[in-house]
Amino acid sequence: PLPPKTSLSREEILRYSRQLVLPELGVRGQLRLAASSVLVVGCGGLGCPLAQYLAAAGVGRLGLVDHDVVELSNLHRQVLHGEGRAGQAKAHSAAAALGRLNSAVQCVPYAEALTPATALDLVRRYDVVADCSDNVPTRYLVSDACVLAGRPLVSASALRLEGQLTVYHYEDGPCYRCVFPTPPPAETVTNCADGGVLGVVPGVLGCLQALEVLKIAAGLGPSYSGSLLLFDALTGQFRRIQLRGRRSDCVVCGDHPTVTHLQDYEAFCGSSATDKCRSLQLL
Amino acid sequence: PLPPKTSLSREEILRYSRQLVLPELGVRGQLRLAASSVLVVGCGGLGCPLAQYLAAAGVGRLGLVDHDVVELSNLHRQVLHGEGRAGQAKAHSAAAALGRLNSAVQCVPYAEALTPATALDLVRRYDVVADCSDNVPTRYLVSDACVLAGRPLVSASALRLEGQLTVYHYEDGPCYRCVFPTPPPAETVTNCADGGVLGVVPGVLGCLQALEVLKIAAGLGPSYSGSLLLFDALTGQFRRIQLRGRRSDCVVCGDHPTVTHLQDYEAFCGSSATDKCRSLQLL
Amino acid sequence: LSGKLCCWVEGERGGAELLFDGVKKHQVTLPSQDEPWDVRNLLIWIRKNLLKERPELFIQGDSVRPGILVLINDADWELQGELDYQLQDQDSILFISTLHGG
Amino acid sequence: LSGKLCCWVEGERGGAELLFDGVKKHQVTLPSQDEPWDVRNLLIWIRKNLLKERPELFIQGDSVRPGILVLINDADWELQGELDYQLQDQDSILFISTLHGG
Ligand SMILES: [Zn+2]
Ligand SMILES: [Zn+2]
Repeated sequence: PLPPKTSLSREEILRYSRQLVLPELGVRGQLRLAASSVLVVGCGGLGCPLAQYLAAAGVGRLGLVDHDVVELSNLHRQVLHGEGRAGQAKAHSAAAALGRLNSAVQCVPYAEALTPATALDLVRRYDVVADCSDNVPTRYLVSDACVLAGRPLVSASALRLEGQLTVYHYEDGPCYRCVFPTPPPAETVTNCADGGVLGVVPGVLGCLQALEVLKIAAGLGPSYSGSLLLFDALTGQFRRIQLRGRRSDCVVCGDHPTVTHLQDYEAFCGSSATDKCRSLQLL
Repeated sequence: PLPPKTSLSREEILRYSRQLVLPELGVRGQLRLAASSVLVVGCGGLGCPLAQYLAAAGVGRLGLVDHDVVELSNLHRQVLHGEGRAGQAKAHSAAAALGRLNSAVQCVPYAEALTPATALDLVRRYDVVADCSDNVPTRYLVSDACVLAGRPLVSASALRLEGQLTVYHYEDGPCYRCVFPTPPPAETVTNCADGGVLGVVPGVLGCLQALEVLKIAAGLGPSYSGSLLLFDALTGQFRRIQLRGRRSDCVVCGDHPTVTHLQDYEAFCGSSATDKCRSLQLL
Repeated sequence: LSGKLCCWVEGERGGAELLFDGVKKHQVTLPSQDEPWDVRNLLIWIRKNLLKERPELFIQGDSVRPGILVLINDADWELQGELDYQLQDQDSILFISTLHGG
Repeated sequence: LSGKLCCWVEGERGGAELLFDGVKKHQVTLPSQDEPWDVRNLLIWIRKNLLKERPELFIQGDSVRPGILVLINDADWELQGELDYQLQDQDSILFISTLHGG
């Protein structure tokens, strides 16, 4: 976490004037944003628009985690990376693009996979975590690390023409394990490489995810703790559904947790966090 | 309009592979996108994310209209422009950024205001129009030009913590004048400079607007013709309301139109299309 | 004589809500009167009872000012007779001010 | 003996819908039976009547497979007794498969 910030410079007042004038945010909210740090797990289809709007809004520090390199087939949805970045680490490419947009934001690239050995330490260094990852083991890893470190987690996902968004472990809300105590059978999980995704669908979800992060960081509170937003891009329909609350018998956030250290999530899920060749199934 | 495209190169197949695999789009939809042209009216908070995702998706040609130059106070929401572009025309800055993302897209910057003298000619050169403007006279001008030229219009707006989206003049749907036959009193209109706007709100709306444009261009049809999407960023709520249909007595798209040429929209609305000093009011 | 009516009068946040004393959704009980309650009467009632200040930002003549959309149960009032629509118990009337910012 | 029940069984597009023969929303009439219809019985009925192929992508044991959320009238079934929830006429049961892509 960053030290508190007590005043805005003349340049900051000018730069953020259009949001400072909002009574819901104001100078107080802007100071909170500037003193806040966000860990972005995944600099792909969700992470690109999310990081873009967090940097634009003046969040103090952004940690950018991605072990992957930019490929041509990413560019239909991963809009921070340009053609000239092909072959570079996504974390570095994203940091460079964000620096052009707002040089005052500290961008810290981590060009490596998030692992059980590193995740807890990393999550502890940030105030809010955005799960923009693309696989099941990482989603359990990020959630467990957020519970153990006591950090709120804003989670989004997108596939084909659909997207989902929710907030985990915010105040008394559920964590990922409360809602999904058991991982799905590996053969039922479809990734974007196999199932495809229309690029603007993670665009919509990444922006909504950024909005939830900004509201948490500015002290306004999120809208989707304990509920799930479903988006169907073909019909343009949004639907909000009510999730369960925190489970007192949850193995990680419950009253008597048995998961007190990070585990081997690839073994737990029966699939790899980095392998691109997962099997294609209907759902 | 561009000539039809009949096949994809190996590089295009690789680049767009994640959306080609979608049965709703497929090679046929991608060929349609590549042969389509979109006029983006306004390269600000809505136009930036919209143009970004249209270019990423492989739309053939993007016309970028904006008479304004990049200012520091734009950057909290106008994410295509970087700090280094301050003072440059937004149309040129946007074209340069889009070229880095997808060099195959033809970006045509028009660093000038859309006027009654130029609008019809310009609109006729494109297949779909996106209204990303920020003032009432331009909204009437764009809509009338789309009706006279027979082009569908995807319209979005954002202010403070709210956004609206709809599609005008698509097949038998209403035009802007069907819904708003009389302009609002000038003193009731708030602009982003006065009312403020959280940057990610036009981000969400611009992405949804891009999605509607892509569905029209790919032949899937829009979701919001004749209906209006309302978004409240503070509560995260989306709401869809049913608009009227086309009015047979509409002065421009009705059965006996009296508006057959573009007019003086600043006089009609009693306000300026380019002046930043409009009066602040509650609504 | 027509009985009492309960309706919901709603202004969306940031817009008409501000005119309605900062409350987004008002539950409104309309008194009995000789003629049925229609939207024309409701606007007069709103002007008298809800609009705390600057009614000209909301009302123009006997209708709403241009730029405000009126939704009766989430559908455009133009589909339902506009000012002449006769209110039913539990109807929801939503006023939306159009945004123009980009 | 409990009477016939009408329910809506829905799989969201791209997910469970595909298992339900490509139809997003099924209106389902459940026959009279001795015991009340609960979600446990409904899953057996769905397996027999709606799942055209690969039921293992949907069912595991006597419940849905991990990764599928069950919503009864748009709220998590965990709030309502899960398998033991007794269906009411016109209930809507929605199956959502979680997405993991980014
Ligand atoms: Zn938990
Ligand atoms: Zn019309």
